[in-house]
Amino acid sequence: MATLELASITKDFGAHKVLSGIDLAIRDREFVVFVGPSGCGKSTLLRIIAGLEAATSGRILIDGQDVSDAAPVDRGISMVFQSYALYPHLSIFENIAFPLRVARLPEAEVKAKVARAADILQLTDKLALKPGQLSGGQRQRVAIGRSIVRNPKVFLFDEPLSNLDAALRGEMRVELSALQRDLDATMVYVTHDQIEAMTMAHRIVVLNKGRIEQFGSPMELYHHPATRFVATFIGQPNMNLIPATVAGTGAEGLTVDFHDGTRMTLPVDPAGAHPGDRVEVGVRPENLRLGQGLAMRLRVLERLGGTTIAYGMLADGLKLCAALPGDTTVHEGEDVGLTFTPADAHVFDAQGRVMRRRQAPALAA
Amino acid sequence: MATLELASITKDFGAHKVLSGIDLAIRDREFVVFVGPSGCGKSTLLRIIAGLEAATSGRILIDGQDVSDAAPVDRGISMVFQSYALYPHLSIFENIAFPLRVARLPEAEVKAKVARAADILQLTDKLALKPGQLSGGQRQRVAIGRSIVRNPKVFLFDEPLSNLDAALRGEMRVELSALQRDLDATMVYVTHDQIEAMTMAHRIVVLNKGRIEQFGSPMELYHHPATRFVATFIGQPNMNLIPATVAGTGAEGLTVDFHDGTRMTLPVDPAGAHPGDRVEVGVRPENLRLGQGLAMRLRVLERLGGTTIAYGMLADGLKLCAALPGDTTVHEGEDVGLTFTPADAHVFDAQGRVMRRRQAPALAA
Amino acid sequence: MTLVADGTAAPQRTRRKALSDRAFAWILIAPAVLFIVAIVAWPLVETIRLSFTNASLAGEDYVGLANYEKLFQGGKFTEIIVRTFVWMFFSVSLKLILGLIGASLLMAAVPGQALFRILIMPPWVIPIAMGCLGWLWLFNGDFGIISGVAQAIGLTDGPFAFLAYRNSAFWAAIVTDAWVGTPMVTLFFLAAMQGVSRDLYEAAWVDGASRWYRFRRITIPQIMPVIVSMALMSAIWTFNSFEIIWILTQGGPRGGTTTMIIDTYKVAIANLQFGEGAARAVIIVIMLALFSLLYLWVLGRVNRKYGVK
Amino acid sequence: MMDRYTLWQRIGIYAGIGVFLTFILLPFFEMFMTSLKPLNHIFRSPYQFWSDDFSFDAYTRMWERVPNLGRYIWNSIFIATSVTILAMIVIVPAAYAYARLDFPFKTQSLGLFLSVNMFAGAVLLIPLYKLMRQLGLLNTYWAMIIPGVAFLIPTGIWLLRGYFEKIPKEMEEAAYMDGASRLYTLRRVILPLAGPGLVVVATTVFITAYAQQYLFAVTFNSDGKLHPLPVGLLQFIGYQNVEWNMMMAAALTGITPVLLVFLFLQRYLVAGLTAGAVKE
Amino acid sequence: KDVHYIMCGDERQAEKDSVAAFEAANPGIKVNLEFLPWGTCSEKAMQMAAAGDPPALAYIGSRFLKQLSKADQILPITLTPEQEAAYQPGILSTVEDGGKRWGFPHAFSNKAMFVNCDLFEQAGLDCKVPETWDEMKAAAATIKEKTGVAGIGIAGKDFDNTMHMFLDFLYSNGGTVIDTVTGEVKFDDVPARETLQLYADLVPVMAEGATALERGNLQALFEDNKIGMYVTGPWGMGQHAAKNYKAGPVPHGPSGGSGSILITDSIAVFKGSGVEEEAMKLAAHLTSGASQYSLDAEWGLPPIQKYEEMGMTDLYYQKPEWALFLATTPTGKPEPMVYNFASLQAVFTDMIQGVILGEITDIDAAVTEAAEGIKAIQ
Ligand SMILES: Nc1ncnc2c1ncn2[C@@H]1O[C@H](COP(=O)(O)OP(=O)(O)OP(=O)(O)O)[C@@H](O)[C@H]1O
Ligand SMILES: Nc1ncnc2c1ncn2[C@@H]1O[C@H](COP(=O)(O)OP(=O)(O)OP(=O)(O)O)[C@@H](O)[C@H]1O
Ligand SMILES: [Mg+2]
Ligand SMILES: [Mg+2]
Repeated sequence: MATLELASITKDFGAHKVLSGIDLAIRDREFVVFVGPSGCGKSTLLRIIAGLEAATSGRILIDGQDVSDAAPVDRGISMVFQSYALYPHLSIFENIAFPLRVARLPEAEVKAKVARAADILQLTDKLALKPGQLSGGQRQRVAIGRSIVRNPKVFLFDEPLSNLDAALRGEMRVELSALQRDLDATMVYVTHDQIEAMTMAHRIVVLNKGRIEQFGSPMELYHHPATRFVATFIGQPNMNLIPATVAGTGAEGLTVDFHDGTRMTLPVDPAGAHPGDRVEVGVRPENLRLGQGLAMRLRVLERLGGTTIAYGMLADGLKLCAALPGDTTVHEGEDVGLTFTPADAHVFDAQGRVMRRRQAPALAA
Repeated sequence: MATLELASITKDFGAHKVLSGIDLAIRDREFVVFVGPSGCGKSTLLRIIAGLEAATSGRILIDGQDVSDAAPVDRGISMVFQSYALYPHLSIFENIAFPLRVARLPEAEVKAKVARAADILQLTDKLALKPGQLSGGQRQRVAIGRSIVRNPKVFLFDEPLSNLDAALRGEMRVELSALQRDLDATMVYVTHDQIEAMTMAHRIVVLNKGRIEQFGSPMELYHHPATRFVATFIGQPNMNLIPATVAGTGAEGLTVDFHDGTRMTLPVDPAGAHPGDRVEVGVRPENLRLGQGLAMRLRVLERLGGTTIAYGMLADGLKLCAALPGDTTVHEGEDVGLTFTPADAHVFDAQGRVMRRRQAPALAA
Repeated sequence: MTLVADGTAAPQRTRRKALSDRAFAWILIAPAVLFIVAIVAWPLVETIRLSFTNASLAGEDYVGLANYEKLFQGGKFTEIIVRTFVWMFFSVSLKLILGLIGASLLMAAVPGQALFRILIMPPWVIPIAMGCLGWLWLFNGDFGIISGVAQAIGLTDGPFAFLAYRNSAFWAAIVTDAWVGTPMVTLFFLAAMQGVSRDLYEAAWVDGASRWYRFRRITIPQIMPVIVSMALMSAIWTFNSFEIIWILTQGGPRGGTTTMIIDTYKVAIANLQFGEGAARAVIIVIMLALFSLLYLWVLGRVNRKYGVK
Repeated sequence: MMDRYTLWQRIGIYAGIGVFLTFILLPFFEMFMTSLKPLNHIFRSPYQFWSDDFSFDAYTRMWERVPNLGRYIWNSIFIATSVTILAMIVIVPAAYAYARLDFPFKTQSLGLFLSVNMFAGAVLLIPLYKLMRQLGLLNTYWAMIIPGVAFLIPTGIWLLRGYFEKIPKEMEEAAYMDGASRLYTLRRVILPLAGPGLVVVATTVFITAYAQQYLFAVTFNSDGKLHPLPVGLLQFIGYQNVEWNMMMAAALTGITPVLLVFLFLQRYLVAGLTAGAVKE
Repeated sequence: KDVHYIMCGDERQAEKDSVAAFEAANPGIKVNLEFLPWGTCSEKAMQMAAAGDPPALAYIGSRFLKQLSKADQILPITLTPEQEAAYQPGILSTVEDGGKRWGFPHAFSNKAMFVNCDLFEQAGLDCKVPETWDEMKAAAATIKEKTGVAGIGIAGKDFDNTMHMFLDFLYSNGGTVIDTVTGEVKFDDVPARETLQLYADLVPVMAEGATALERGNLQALFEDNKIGMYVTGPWGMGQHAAKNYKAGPVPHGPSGGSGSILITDSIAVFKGSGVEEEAMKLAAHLTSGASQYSLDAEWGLPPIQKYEEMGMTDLYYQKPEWALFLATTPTGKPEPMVYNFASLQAVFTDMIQGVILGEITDIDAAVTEAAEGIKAIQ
């Protein structure tokens, strides 16, 4: 229903710069997720969009209109808090109706709107209860209910699932995705759980130290991380980084030497690399397989059924992790060889910038 | 270093029966994990083993000796609490040394033992700090440090990782597994996170409503769940359960009719089944693949990179979930067909009991 | 709602918001400020002014520091100061010790616990003057129950009037003051003890720590900040405690229970020497202020030491 | 916890509680005993726990001896209640400001507020008297209410602030997002949520106001009809006799209302102190 | 006009009636009669005056008049010759200072020695009020020895009573504190030393814990047979009516004849109330014949005025037991008049408590020091 633009937003808390130069354009009906490590400024950015916090500089536009100075209620946004912020003394009905009461809507209209929201969220039979009598997932839904009755243009969520247990979190993830589609709403969602980001987002904003590291679709981030930071942050288990030295550059890509002497040519854009440069070769655990190659001693095996995650160490002490098929018969303490397809490798220079991969998979959607 | 036996332990809180008839034999050096839904009695059982709570009836034997009436310290156990229970006013050194101070060991011995524990747990340079100055993972290690200095026969852990964030949790999981091997200790570990259970345990106890549902190795539970409860509890995403009717039994197994009319013969032990009986066929999402079969409309896709989880609905409203390869090109809203190999199916009777699978995979280790 | 902390570099709009927030805050605290300024601050200023005059029934003239000079001549006032601090020290210690013991006893999970918790409250709840009447009776040598029981069981061979001798009267006043203050101290300690995580005790118990060891090494350090807080608050109340001594002994015998506040009251109100009384009041305020600063310093250290955020 | 008490520990605990309660309740026992004795038996030694001429006479006769007694008890309650209401009206907004808003000199002014605790009313009596006279409040209930309020404000703010701080900030932010004004939020969200805190603070204020009614009443009021109970009790002191039995009976009767209030609210009070006051 | 009158003690019907009569006779004057408890009433009136808001008139210990007049807070009074003549001899001297009178005497008392005949007889003594200190000491010692009970009760608490009782004995030994004519401090003399010595001698036989005792306690002890004798006012006759007691003049010491302190309380008229004239009128009314008589009668105090000469009959004090107090009135002496009575009292209390507690052993020095203290107050 609305677009959202941020133009060079910065935010200082005293001498502490929390956000610097954030530019972002979110499309209508888009589901955008902010991820990043704790303290990187995700919540602050969301709160600036909401109007709970004033930006030190920069502008916010909703549907092309500058709302930088508008009160939250005038921006046409609503927000769901991590703690849900339900009013324990009010019934579920009154909780959901709260924004309507504030707006002094007639009773009949309030009833109708709450009934509709409750219907969407399957809360109809809980309206008379108090929040304390609901389960975590139901409370979460009440919080969403409160935010949808106002028909906002933009929904904001700050880690709405982090208080739920794993199973419920999975369930709510699916429900939220469905809701977004049903409401046709623009949503901005903050999390530090990259699984949530990957599974729910149309596009993901990776924040680090108050800056945007990358803004793109999940598959873009997975297959084409712009930086070493994004590469290690996205994907579970984390991408392995193997130090190597540039041996040469050529038409097929970059040739590197690993510490154990193996030489490999990787199909990436070697622009700017010189022989002797130190680089890091990133390989996702799921791209490693048993075979002739890096010699690893297995320390711990995690058998997840479908896959087995193998943690181990190279001779030089480097820790590696590989996701092997569930039926692999290896044992802890065993020495195994690991190999990977050169096309799956990512290469990062000393500054952590990626060298463009040439044979990356086609991007979905 | 010790075996642990529980003989018909029961526990009532007033009229509320929390545990009923728990029998369990844990081997020397075994890493046993208790899992189960919230409130099923995991913590209570652990606290009974620790001696923090008295069982209503039943006996506890450690190394064959009855310790049912012994004080915690005399049982040779140590316990790590979910909250870590560190003493905020004491330094890390004194926190770790606490059990030794209680035992009035000479200063030199205390120093040596703490130093060793700190060394194992990489806390040596933190000994002078206060718990408040440490990160979550470090605090966790201090709690473990305090439990190892006493050289207990059995280690007890109550959800020790639940306060950590996902990444740290993964790391500590590996470290704990390694520690168990290094110390050669018997460990009992409570969690409600089934990933922790699957990855760390030698054997898992699945508790439900104060009873043991199944006790076995992770792969045993994964491939041979004894009950419908265990089957859905273990494995992520959860196993799909498809209602069906028994059409007949035979040498090759059980023939069932699905609601959409499909008929299938599943290689399970059909003992006791009669045509017309209602059963549920369980299929893990990772065993579903695209193909001719169940017709599902895709609602939500979660692209995790290596795999794509597809959530959808059958024509009769049954929700299904399938883990498809990461490069599958399907779209939300699309209708797809799903199929599975009969040998991968689990069948549960109306009481939730499993029918033995005939062609289950070989069990690891 | 959160405000921009530094106004200097902030653009116009944040400043406007901050200003209105500020104004709102001031409106909210205005009534409280008004009350305090009128009822406490102004009289205090007036007291300071009076302390430089010889105000009495007969009127007032500016006399400079004469009142203060007179105060410190002869050493009698110094004696009163010392006595006040001794009285404060023992009374506060007694309250804290009784409060700790009481709270520990009331923490014990025994039947009747809830009733006992209620039964310790009356001294706090009733008018101080009435409680003192009760003690006045108790301390009576001939007709009081304490002396009576002591005689009956042969502890003393005649009546003993507690309020008749310097030492016993001093201690009687301390006991009474402790009696008035103990319930509140106990209640706060009880609340603090209930706030200590059970896990800490269980962890210590698993390690074999005895009850006493747990009390010493966990309970005490954990509630230390509350102990220190209560110590200061009790100290100030005790320092200012007037009714108790006034009703029991009026500062006697022979000045044996005259504390600074009693002395001030005697001079200012009973003798109507307002100027000299005001000088004493000013000294009390200065002493308490110094004492409070000392306390805040200690509290800061304790909080750091015991790892409380 | 399974760490049970042994028999001896149990006996020890009860003995300890017994001694402690004896100390706490002894004066009340003595007051009660005195109230039962006939006047000519009050001073009789050796100490007697019971005698045939003990009776509840004093409890009926005291109403005749001091006809205003009922009035005094009512005055006490009225004054304490008024102090409580007035104090809460002042305390609630200020506590909210200190808990939630940022303004210049916030910590300093709170410190100054708290330092009010250092001043005993006795020290400021003369200037206060002048002030009351200038305001024309002498010999009215106000003269006893207003100083009482002033000296209770700081502690009240300090206590209540703790409760307000415990209310998650998101509650307010959520209301703010929905367009609620500050007052609406205060009324519909904050105050209901701080309910237990308000009860604790109000009870504390009430009890303190009830307990400390002597000095201001004696000094600022000379209208016999307006006196609170502690001053009214002095009427049992006659020119020739002090009617101790009736005085004690009246004292015990007079403290019953506040004991009842306390009994009613003590559950909140003990739990409330855990939640609010003891955070530092 | 509103006239605020502060009266001490519990409500007195006599005073109320007199006020009512006054109001009836003076339409337009409304009297706001307030009874304040003993121990706070005089202080209260003085505090109000100090704060600039005096009552119109107040019942006040005559000992405070000098202080109030010096501070220019009260008005001198003038008595008509009949009024003056109505007072018993000696009464008016208690309100005089600097040649003016500062209050209408409104109540008056003197003291006598009460002895407990039961205890005397138990100790094997004849029940008879001792006439000299030696007899008194001997009787007290005998009672203490024979019955184990204190021979005499002495007040020693921080209370006006303590000084008053000491003065009873001082005056019964020919002593003086301040010369009423010259204003000279005469305390540092033999009679005072002897009196203080008497206290020291009595310590072993006086009621235990004397430093915590005041009038009310002594009365209770006497009633409960815990002391053999004590000094008190005419109200003792009522209080001990059920007891087997005898009363007599305060025993006299080696240096003088029996006497007692003569305490009067007065009605003082304050300056600055705006209704001074009406207040004067009311005070005069309250202290005139019938009004004054009814108060004396209700309170049971010695007659402050010569009621017989006014032609009254059937007087309460014509009962035989009153003879003692009527007879000893002329031997009484007033309290010392000083500008700061509280300080004077503090000096006495300190000295007396010092002796009782055994902290003062050098009697001479103590008396000299006290005399210095009194001079300093003057
Ligand atoms: N009111 C404030 N005053 C001062 N610093 C603040 C304030 N709010 C946040 N910060 C700081 O700003 C930084 C960013 O905080 P923010 O809450 O946005 O992080 P986040 O990315 O949401 O982290 P998390 O994942 O832990 O929620 C942090 O370093 C934090 O300490
Ligand atoms: N002290 C107690 N008194 C009464 N009931 C209790 C007590 N402790 C636990 N229970 C009840 O016993 C049941 C089991 O509790 P327990 O703590 O063992 O569950 P759990 O499996 O550890 O759950 P979770 O995963 O939430 O920690 C719960 O229903 C709980 O309410
Ligand atoms: Mg955040
Ligand atoms: Mg648990």
